[in-house]
Amino acid sequence: MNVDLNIRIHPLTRVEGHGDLLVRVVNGQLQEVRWDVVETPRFFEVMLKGKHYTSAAILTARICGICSIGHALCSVRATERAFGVEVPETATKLRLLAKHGETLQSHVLHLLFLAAPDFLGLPSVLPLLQSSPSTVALAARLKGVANRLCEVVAGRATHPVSIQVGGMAVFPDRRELAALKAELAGAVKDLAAVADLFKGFEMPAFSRETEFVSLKGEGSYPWIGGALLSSDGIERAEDDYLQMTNEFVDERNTSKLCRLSRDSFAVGALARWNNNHRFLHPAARAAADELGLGPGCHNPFKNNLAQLVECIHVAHESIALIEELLAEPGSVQTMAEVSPREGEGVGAVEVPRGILYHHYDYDGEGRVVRANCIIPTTQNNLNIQHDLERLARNLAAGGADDARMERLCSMLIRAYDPCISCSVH
Amino acid sequence: MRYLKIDSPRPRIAVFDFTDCEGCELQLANKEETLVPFLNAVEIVDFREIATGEGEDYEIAFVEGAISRSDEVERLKVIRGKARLLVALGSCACFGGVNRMKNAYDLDAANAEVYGPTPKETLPVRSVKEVVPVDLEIPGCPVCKDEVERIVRHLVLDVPFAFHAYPVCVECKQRFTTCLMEKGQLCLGPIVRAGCEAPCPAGGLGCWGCRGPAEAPNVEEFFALAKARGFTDGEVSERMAFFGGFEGIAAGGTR
Amino acid sequence: MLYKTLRKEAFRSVVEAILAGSEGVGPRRVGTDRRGKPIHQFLPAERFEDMDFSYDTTEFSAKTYFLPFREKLSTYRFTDGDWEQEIRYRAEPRALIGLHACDINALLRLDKVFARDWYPSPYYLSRRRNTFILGIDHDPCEGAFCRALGTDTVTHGFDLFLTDIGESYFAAVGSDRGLALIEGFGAQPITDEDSHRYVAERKRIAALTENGLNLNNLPNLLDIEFKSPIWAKWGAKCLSCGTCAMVCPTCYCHGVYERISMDFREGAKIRQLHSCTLVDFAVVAGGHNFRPTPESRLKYRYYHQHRGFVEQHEEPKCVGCNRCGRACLAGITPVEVIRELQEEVGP
Amino acid sequence: MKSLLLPYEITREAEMAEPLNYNHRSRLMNTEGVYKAEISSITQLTEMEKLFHIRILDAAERQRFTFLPGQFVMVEVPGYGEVPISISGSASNRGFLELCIRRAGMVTSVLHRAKTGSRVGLRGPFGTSFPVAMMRDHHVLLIAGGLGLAPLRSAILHVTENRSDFRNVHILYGTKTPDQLLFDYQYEQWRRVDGVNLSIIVEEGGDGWTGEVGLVTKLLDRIPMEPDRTYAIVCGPPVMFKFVCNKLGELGIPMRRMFVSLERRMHCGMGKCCRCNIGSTFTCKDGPVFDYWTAINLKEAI
Ligand SMILES: Cc1cc2nc3c(=O)[nH]c(=O)nc-3n(C[C@H](O)[C@H](O)[C@H](O)COP(=O)(O)OP(=O)(O)OC[C@H]3O[C@@H](n4cnc5c(N)ncnc54)[C@H](O)[C@@H]3O)c2cc1C
Ligand code: SF4
Ligand code: SF4
Ligand code: SF4
Repeated sequence: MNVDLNIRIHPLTRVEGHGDLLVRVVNGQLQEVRWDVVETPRFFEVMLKGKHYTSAAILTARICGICSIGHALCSVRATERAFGVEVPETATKLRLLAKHGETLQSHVLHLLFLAAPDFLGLPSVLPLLQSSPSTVALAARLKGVANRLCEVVAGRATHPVSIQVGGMAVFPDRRELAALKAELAGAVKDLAAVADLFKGFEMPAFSRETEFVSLKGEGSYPWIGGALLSSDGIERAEDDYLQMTNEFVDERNTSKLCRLSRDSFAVGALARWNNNHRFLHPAARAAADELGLGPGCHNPFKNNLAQLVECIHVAHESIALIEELLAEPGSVQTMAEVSPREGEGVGAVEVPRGILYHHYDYDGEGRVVRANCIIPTTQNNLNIQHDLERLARNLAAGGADDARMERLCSMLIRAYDPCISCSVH
Repeated sequence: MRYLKIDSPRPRIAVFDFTDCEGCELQLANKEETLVPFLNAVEIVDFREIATGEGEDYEIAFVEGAISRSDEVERLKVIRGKARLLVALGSCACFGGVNRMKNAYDLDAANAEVYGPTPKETLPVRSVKEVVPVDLEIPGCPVCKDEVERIVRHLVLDVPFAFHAYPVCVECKQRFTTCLMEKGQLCLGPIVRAGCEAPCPAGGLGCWGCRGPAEAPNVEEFFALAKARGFTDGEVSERMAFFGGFEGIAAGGTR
Repeated sequence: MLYKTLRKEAFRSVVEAILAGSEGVGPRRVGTDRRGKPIHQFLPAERFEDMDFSYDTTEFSAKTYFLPFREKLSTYRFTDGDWEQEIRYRAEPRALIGLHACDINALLRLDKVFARDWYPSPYYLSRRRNTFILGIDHDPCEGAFCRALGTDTVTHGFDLFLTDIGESYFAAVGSDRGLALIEGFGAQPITDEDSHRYVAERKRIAALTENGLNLNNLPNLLDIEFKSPIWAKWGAKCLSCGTCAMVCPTCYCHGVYERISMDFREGAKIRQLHSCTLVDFAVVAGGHNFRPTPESRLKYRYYHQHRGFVEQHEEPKCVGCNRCGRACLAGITPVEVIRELQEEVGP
Repeated sequence: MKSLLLPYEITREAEMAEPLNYNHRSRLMNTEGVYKAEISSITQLTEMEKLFHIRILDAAERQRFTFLPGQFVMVEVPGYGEVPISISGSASNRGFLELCIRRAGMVTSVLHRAKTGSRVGLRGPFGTSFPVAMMRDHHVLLIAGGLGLAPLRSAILHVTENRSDFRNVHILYGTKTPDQLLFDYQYEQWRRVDGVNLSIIVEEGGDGWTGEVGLVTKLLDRIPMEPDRTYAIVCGPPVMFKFVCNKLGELGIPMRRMFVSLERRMHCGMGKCCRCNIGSTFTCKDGPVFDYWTAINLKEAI
């Protein structure tokens, strides 16, 4: 059966930001498939110029409303490395806890609000309000815990306030921390329910050999800083991030594009899983087994499962972190002295959608001379394009109709959980 | 919706975003205690970030983000044409937000720096009301969900809404936050509109003014007292310019 | 009033007994100000060590334990077209430990409004009734002018009030529950010598507190000097941020607002502290503002403290703690304003 | 030490029996309890004003509820707020209260959207009243501008219902334009009461207006005065009663026989919130009705 298809989605829904999908099939032959990022550019790197180091994290948090904590963490890390600041241990723990809050929040949003409707054949989560209120309540509950974790630790869930150069500005209220610990125990149960839900979802059978890039785990599942690792065996220091990204600009996209050993590479939960799964909490690994997520997975749709596995990991690790924090003495230091100096620093942080890099050059006054930010979705964009080409070709050859083509292509893009406004910062 | 024997149809709303981080939209999907009733109180006909489907028949349009490209201007005008009520959501929409700082740089040079030989279209950043008339502005970076909920309840019953006229300091007191100015930090709280519940000072960060000026702020005295505490006029002005809310308000205290 | 002495060492046991029996609130150190001085707040405390009784003053006053910033007055439950109102004003027992005289005097001022005037407030009364107050005497704090207002000493309104007289505390016992408490820890009847020591100690403190300020003429002065240019001068500095009233132990101006739940099934009536210095204090529907300038609002605050309240209750509302002066970022301090007002007319 | 802090239940009975040790027995009442009342009828008076008939639901409470002309009630729309509204109706009416409400802000807008049968809360009555007892055997001048007729109407009804108690009665009413005139359907009725003179004036007449044009003060010129036997009640915006009272003063009426009703922002009605404070006076409990001498002595009153 030879079909003609002409699919144009402008813009794709249930993703963060504006991206267009175009698929053209003539006579069962794929003519063109395009993933175009059309988001309005914002020029953060330019706006950073001349800014005082104290405002860099506040500004860059606004690159993304979903992973603002990740941006803030990455920004202060770059600055601290430029100034040679040693962050107090307690602050490091608090930062990781905030990071976990964000990972949980972002993944839950993606899994249940954005991705799940595809698997349930619904246009959005809204119809679920009527048909399955308990699922919506479950999602809301999980997001609630995650947001509260961010609020208690970082002061606010979106655009955090306590993450500052030198450490964390305040130690959270202990009663609230203790309450969160109990809530997280509930979240672990809720996540089991989510896992049950996802077990029932059919992940499209699709796979394409891909290079996966993430932070390199050393003793623990990596989130903040450290060496960079590709599944093709490339390893680089944090400072050498440019050699892991090789950004370039093309005509169509307002987002830049990246490549490494191959035509493109992928970052995100699946990359982290493939590169570092052995460091996951046992409960998370067990869940992966049950969900059918194995090591060396090259099916991008299973990024959803990797995210779910990470949720379980961070929930468990957060409980442990809170226990450690509650044992700290009342007068514990969370801020180090900061004295600005000329120099540059790089920060790399695993945000929900993959590795994020910030790189600042400072003058002696602590003002930014030059800045560079490389966002996960920027790194994924080309890989999405390549995956789409393969998927569309397969589907066209298999005689898929409009609806099926549109649905699976959209689902594929969504599986990457792209953060488009982020990528066009 | 039926309350006190007053029947109100669920208002049909749509959410659109422009140049921004989508953090404000995200707040609409936050706050689990009330999320379900919130989504039930209105009828969402278009909300790209969380739902597929483009309804045209909305009454209330929430517009998030600043305007910085010609296609955005066009899209915004279409929205204005269809909406009975246009609500600017968040500081980007209300003031231009952090994006407004872009206007201080040469755009061609900026383009060359970021995109090299393939520059992208970009216009000086404008707030929504600089492009089309706006009926209601909800400031905040991000907006405070509690306040949005309150506004939506007023929209449902179609009764006027009033923002707090007073500055953030009031809400600091309410939270027992020790004044950061007392501790030696700079904080714009005394001249910024309350309503956020002062999360920033509580989290150890002086207010950066994301909600824009309180009613009749005493900007002149603020510069003076900041100076007395060792903060230069430049530092204060830089911070006031951060979210664009104080555009046109200088040390003289007038717009 | 009954007086007793209490051994110094027993103080800790008394406090611990209070903490064992109810929620305790006391002065806690929360940070250091930009000049390196400690900042204190009245906050819930679990252990004796949590509190620092050598504190000078607190940033916020203890009024919040009687007039919280936000308080639910009643709730509503809606059913189709109808509703039910529910009112609750039950306060849980609580002890305030370590209040100074000015703060207890401040409570007496609030009593006049909320317990003794027309329409006593059951919400306030419930908190007042259920709060045990242990006061302590202390050396005067910087900038305070309690002596001029006679609020450096306190005669009632507490359960126990302790003055350090060397080996022991001179304890004024204000209630039967206060008596029961210290009797359990070996309180002794006072001797003549104890009284002498007490009087000497009060003299010493009084001398330190004296700052030459005389407020006798103030109520009249405020009326006469209503159009004085000094108001314009201080008004120009005022930020209209309400901080002075928020930290003041006696400011009680408030607003009442209602909230409805997102599902329109429940409502609540909430009282929230406001301040006469905030811009919308006297705005009415349609936008007319009866006090449109910072000048008029600041003046009104002084007028209410030192004249309006006198007309209503025969004494100023202010207790001279200078919290407002200390907290004001613009540096408007009551002593300075009052002195200028007095100089305006000449000595 | 358990007995130290036994929880203490605040009840009216306990407070009366065992008052706080402040040498004082507080008249404790449930300050926030409202009468539940039903909007039994709504009349659109002008574009901005509606007249609401409100009936307290509980029959016993309804019987007990009495007020004096000039007093106000706090009307609560649960979930939205509470506003002070003067009682426009007659004090002799026990069946329902008449409230004339202008759509001004949030709460009044909800009220304007309310339907017959909607249930609201009532507290009160609060405040001072017009000196109807003192006015006996005197000439009476009742002067209103704009919405000022809302509170004044209770005095008008009292005077017309008890006509024999008073000597000459003049009612003067002015608004900006004819379509703002409140209760116009009742003018005929008031005019017909023996010896009651009603004059209406508008600032901008426009087409079709055949009546007087100008300010209310203009009407005063035509009234024969016996100043030492006259009481005047003036309700309206501050600018208006300033002019009117000055004029009345010129005509020889002593300040203590002129009464005005002041308006300030209010949040409690009980002299607690201070929002209605003028100088050292609470509009809600020392007012809203003040004699003019007191009013001009209040700082910032006029
Ligand atoms: C003694 C007295 C009698 C009144 N009688 C009437 C009357 O008979 N008819 C009538 O239409 N109006 C009357 N008003 C005015 C009426 O109270 C206001 O129009 C009303 O409070 C506006 O409330 P809102 O919520 O609609 O406006 P918003 O502007 O939303 O006001 C919010 C809140 O501010 C307070 N407030 C605002 N304006 C006033 C005001 N003018 N007076 C007192 N409080 C205010 C109220 O607590 C109100 O809930 C009277 C006012 C007073 C003081
Ligand atoms: S921290 Fe800022 S907002 Fe808070 S009281 Fe101080 S100046 Fe005001
Ligand atoms: S404290 Fe200031 S910066 Fe923070 S949310 Fe409030 S207005 Fe915005
Ligand atoms: S007015 Fe100032 S000095 Fe007086 S009691 Fe209040 S805070 Fe203290």
